[in-house]
Amino acid sequence: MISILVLALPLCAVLVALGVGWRPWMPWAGVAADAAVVVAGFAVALRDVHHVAPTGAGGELRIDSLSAFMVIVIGVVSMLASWGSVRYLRSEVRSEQCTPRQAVQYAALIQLFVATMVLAVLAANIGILWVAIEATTITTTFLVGHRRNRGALEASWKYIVLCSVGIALAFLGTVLVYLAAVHAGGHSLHALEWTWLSAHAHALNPAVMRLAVGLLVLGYGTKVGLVPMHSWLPDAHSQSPAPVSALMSGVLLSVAFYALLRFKVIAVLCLGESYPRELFVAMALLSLALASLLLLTQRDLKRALAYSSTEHMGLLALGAAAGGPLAITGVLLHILGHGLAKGVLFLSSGEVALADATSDVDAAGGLLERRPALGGAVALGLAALLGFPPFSLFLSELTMMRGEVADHMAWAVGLSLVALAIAFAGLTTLGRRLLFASRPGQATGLHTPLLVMAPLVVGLSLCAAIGVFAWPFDAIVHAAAKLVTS
Amino acid sequence: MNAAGISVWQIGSVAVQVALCVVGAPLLVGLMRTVRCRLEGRVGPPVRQTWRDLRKLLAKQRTQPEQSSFFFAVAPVVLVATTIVVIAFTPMVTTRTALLGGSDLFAIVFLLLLGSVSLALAALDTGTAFGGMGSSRLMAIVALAEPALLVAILALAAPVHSSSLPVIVAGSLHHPMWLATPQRLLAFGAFVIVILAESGRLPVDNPATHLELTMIHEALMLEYSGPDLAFVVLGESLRLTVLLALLSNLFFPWGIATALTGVSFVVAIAVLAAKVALLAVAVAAGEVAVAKLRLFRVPELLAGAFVLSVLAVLSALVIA
Amino acid sequence: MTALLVAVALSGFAGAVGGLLARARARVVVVAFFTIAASLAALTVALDVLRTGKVATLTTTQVLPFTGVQLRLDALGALFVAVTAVVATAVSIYSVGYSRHHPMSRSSACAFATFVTSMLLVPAAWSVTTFLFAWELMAVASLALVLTDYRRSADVRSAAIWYAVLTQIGATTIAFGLVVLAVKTGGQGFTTMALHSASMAPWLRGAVFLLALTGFASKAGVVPLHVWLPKAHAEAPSAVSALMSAAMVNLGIYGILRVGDTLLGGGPSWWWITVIMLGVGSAIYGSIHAATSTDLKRLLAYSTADNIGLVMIAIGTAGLLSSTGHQSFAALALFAGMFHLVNHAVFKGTLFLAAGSVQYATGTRDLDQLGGLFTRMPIASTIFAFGTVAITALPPLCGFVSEWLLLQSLLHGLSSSVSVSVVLMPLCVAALALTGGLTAAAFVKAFGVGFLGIARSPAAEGASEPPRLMNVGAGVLASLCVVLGVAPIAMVGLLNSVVRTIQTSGGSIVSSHGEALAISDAKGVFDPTLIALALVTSLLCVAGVRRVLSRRHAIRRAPAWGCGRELQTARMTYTATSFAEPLQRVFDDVLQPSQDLDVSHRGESRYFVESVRFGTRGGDAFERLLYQPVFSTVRRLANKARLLQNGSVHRYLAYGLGALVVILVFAR
Amino acid sequence: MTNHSVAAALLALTSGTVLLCAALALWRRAARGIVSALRVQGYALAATAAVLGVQLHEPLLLVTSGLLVAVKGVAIPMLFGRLVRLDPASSETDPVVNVPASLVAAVVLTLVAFVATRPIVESVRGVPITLVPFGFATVLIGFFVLVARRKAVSQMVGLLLVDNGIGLVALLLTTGVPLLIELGGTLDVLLVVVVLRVLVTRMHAQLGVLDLDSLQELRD
Repeated sequence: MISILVLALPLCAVLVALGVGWRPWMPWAGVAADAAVVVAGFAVALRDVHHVAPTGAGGELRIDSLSAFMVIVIGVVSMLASWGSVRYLRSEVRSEQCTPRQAVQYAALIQLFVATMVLAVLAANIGILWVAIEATTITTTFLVGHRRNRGALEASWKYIVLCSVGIALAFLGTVLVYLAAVHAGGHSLHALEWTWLSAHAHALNPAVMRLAVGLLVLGYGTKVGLVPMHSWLPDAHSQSPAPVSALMSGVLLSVAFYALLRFKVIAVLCLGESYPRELFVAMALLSLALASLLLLTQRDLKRALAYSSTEHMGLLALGAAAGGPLAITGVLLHILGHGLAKGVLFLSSGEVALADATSDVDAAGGLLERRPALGGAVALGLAALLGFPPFSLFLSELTMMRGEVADHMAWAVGLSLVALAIAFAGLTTLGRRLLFASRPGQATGLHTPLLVMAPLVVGLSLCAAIGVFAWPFDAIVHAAAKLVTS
Repeated sequence: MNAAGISVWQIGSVAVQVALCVVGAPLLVGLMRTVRCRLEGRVGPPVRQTWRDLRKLLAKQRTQPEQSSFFFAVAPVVLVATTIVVIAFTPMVTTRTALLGGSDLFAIVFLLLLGSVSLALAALDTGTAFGGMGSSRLMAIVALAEPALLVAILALAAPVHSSSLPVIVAGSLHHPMWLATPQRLLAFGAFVIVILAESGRLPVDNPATHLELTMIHEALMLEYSGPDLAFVVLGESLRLTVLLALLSNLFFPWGIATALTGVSFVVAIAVLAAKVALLAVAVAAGEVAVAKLRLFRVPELLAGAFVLSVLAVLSALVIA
Repeated sequence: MTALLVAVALSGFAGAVGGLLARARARVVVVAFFTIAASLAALTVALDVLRTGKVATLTTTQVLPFTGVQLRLDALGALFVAVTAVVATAVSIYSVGYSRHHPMSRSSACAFATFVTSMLLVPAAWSVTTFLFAWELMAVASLALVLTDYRRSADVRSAAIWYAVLTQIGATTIAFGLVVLAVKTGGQGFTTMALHSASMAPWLRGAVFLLALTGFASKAGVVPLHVWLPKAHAEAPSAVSALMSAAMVNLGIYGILRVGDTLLGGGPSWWWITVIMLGVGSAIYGSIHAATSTDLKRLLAYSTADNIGLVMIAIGTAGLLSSTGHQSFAALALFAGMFHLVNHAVFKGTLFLAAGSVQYATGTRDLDQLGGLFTRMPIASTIFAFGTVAITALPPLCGFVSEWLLLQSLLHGLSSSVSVSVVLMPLCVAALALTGGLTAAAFVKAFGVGFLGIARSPAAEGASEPPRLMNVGAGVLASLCVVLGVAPIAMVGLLNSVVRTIQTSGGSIVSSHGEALAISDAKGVFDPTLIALALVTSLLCVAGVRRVLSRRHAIRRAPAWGCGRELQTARMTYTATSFAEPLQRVFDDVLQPSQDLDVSHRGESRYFVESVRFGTRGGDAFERLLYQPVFSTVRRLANKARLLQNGSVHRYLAYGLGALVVILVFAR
Repeated sequence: MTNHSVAAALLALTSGTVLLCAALALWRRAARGIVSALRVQGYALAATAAVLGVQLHEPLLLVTSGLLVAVKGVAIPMLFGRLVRLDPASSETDPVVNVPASLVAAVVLTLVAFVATRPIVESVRGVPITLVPFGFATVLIGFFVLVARRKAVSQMVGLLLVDNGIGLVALLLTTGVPLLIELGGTLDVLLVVVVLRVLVTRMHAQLGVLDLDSLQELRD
């Protein structure tokens, strides 16, 4: 029941948007719906902590503690993004950058997008999961292209083509899994269920599964933004409206990563530790290396944030490659922390872009002087992203590192640290240009509206609170991690 | 070694040392000047001329450059006072000195450095180009002489596991054979160079020069006159004296009193005076034979001293 | 004691929150109040631990998910906590005065309290996560503080980047090392790690040590990882530089001791030879740069590298001697190192705060622009003078005592008949001596050129005494220079308990003998109190004599002699640049300055010169020869990588097709 | 000739047609020709489903077959038709990889597909399974069309070739995934094509060309 409820919440917001048309208060419906998603996610997660069996709805939807955790992640980041959308839509409509009709379309699509992501994590079966992830591509393409200019067009083309191909490969992988499942005695939809697959993983044909896992990792890896199929990411993130970038980077990548996490468990059960690990490590290290190098010379704020997402996804993949309880705990916490930090940064970048009509850091330089509050938020966001305490990314990165070393991956950790150092240098240089280098004659000390600051402050506070206080995520994450620990 | 065991003789020896040096130091400088003059074929002033000069200077009015501060005035006092403390701490007459807690070779080096530093600061305080020049050159030489000096001390201290002066001297007395060992000879060489550099003698600096571009010590004290100059001159001569006394007791310790008796004290004082005078004459004679080095060649000389002292340490360890 | 530890954390973070929320005028007072409260609480705990030897612990699982917080303050940590607490107290007082004309911003206020608190917690952290949490908090807070004056110049920003990158690389290697250690020993609590580390493979232990050493050395500013230090210390506000130089860099040393000795339980000689060599390099390189710098705070920063190098020599010697079985000599070296560390904190804190007063009064820290300050701001100058005497290791202040102890430990190391020490100890003594001499030159320059003589600029001309609280803050530390120098026996008990946590069998090799220091196994005692007493007596006597002899006339003020020229101007005096010239010439090969001589002639003539400009720029050779090539290589690689992202969707798809083919063919 | 072998021959024929159409799409330059290849491929796929349905007496497969005809044979080519009319002269005059080289690449990719599917074919025996390499080869060639062709329409076709290849694999290996998934998947593909069409229309409106080279502004 609850899973249908969770799914229905954002859909209600879609209906509101379509029903009432453009009103300045209309986007708040989305915020409310997403907040409700968070509450529902918490309810399930805390219930699961106390060992109540997972529930399903008609066999196709199923909510266990990992799904609940992902629902929380989706809910929290979507809430921030919707909150940011309120301001975004108002200013776009006021400045006639978009028509009210487009605004309604945007509001509806964004909640539809949330709904598809929720569907992906609630899917009990890998087919539904695939459909849901493909649906996220379709809903977001229009969001990416919302601005309807040349850049938006180019970005959405690349986005949809690359992601569709990737997702198609994932479908091929899914087909192969189904083949293996059918030969292992499964039939029809039942054979595609997570629970069934995990339970019968030993019986699956290894030759088929090897190929399937490779295709799945490459396919869903596209959506995660892992090298070599990452190229859509910087373009899409830099061209879409800031709240959409926040959502895509903050949760869409993680939702796709969630699929990888689940498949990895089955792959390890069927094929043993080494093959899936090699795949994950290879893609992780490639992502880390390329993203960190590209970060170093990056002058566009949103592209930089996009590459930083690739880098963080690389970190997650490395953690997933290890697969031990510690590493997975770290991975899950990192998903949440990264979503929050990236959400905050993308929302701020939108505000920078609104004011300066650019996301080129040199053009937008001197933020800390010009707009102290916004600059402060960006500085803290960057600190969070770079893994400084008290933000939770510090703890999650450390935990992942501990897990990886414990799972005999110290060499990979060493390599990843080199990349991290380069990425650090890149982001700090970028931060320096953005925050400090002001030009003479610019107005300083401008006020930033509360509506803009509120989601940023909430996001940063949450990110810090999660990193400092044990309750409630200690228990929730542990319970969730147990499900995908090999 | 605690306070209760200190005898009158020990306290007396400190007093005698200080008095002897204060009275004798200007004479020693006079002696060196006379020796140089004679060797150069001149008559030269009498030995007691230095004291006469000092008396004359002390009677004059004190003057101070307009821009200078408290440091200019205090530096001569610090110079003399630190050197007197060094004299008091150095076991010249007896190895059983009363001020054992300060009678440490390293401590003495730092005390002497305090004097140099105060003079260098005073020179900068005058606000003239000469002051700065002298100060800069002095500190450059000090900076380079330090390593040679401390490593040479290490060579002497290593065999007795202590840098305490009485212990080193007593060690040499108990083991006369040490005196002829290579490490001693090498350390002696290093010491001599460093002492010449520290006390501003040839070939590092010419105490008799008045050519601005070459001077070091003279540039430092250019602004001093009257009683202050007297104190600086006295301080410089005290430094030379104590350094020579140190040299003589470290390398030729014979005659120093090891027992607390009157006879040995008298003998020790006489022998000390003779040794120091002899060393002074040797230095003066040597100065006639060498020319002053270019300032930028001085580091090479000091580097040579450093090499000597390192070799001294190495041979000390190899032999031990 | 646990309650007090809680109080430290709560009060400190309350200060951070208070700084964030308080109104502009009250901000600094709120922050100072809370940091001083935290510091005093920490000092109480630390002194109690040092005196009684009983550890203070605090464990909770409510804070920090997955692991919880584990604090345990033993004597080693307590020493560092105590040092930090004292310095932080003085700096807080100073900051209140400083903020009279430079109000503290919200973020600085928050960062200040966070910085102090995290520094107080780092030495108490007793698990990997807790430690790294505090460590990184310290890094980020100090980074924010370095950026306080970011509006002033681009140098501040670039300094911050250097600091951020190097400190982060350091933190990363520390984290990696500690994590490997934790995993291999099966627990992330320090107790478990210490218990099981002996069973690890030697190469792994070595790797862990090297990783940790790299990280901690970069925090401590050890050459060649020091590049951030002269930049950050120079550009940060002086109060922050004081905190960083007097408290934060110490924690690098703490880390080396904690990991090397407690967690890994000591190691083979080569570990410690590495430490010694780093120390020697750092000491010499730092002192050469200090002797030739003309920027007052850069000079102080390089001298930090120098002094930390000396401490590294000491702890390296301790480790080396301990690994070869000379526990008591090792204990002496450790004692000396820790004493020097405490002294360095005190006098470098003094110097940075006094330098801050100068900058406050004149707006510059370029020695060539200063001069004549002693008559204009006597109290601040006197404070700097105390620092100068202390750092130059002149009696009777504190530097002298620790320098003596360092020399003693090397002397004993020399006689320990370990073959490697035959080569190393003379080298160390030479380094110690050379740095001693160069430090003297550096600080004669700093004080003589900066504070004495003629004012060289209008700014120096118009200088006046800073607010009283600034002098009070700096004065607290200056008076400690005297106390530690005159009565070092006060430290003997405390330092011995630190030494005992590491050299368990070494015992207390340094003991107090009356008011003198005595070293067991060695003849003779050393009595700084006696030396101080003798100096003061002698000074008074000589001054008295001069007074008696020259009382007939008043002192006459006259113009200085200027080769016959009447007018003395500031342009004629020696500047810091010219003062350092002889040494610069000697150390040309190390400094590698770039010089340019620019002569323009008058008219047609070759003989009449219109003007001559001579400039030398002395960058850091390591920056140019080590860092820049690495950076440019990475940058070149990054530019190559950009070609991969050329915007063509076909190319992007080709990457995918390639990957698909690879997976199909190789992953079968 | 048994029923079985007839079915096997028919399956080989239809799957071969699917692969052949992919190669044709690579070979032809004119947009219209490429779209026709796609249409034929859609029918061939539907035929494969139908043959399998008859052979295995699986009515659901016949439903699938109908669905495939409707979507891949009729709806999608229709959607393309409008696009082709937008730019009647649209033709791959200057592909990224020229046609002869593309055909060589297609051969190589087909080999890769055969190599890659060896383990599956060997470990899971059965008649339709042996035809799986055709599917894989179609996927790879489709992918190659995406890489090698400059026109927006060609790239859309490439995407659909990949999809059809996967459809073929699904049919041959498992006699079709569960209908719900099939429906979802087909709907998704349809939506993707719709979305792409909207984008192409926008591209035409904004840039006046349908050449993907004009989309190279976002880069590092």
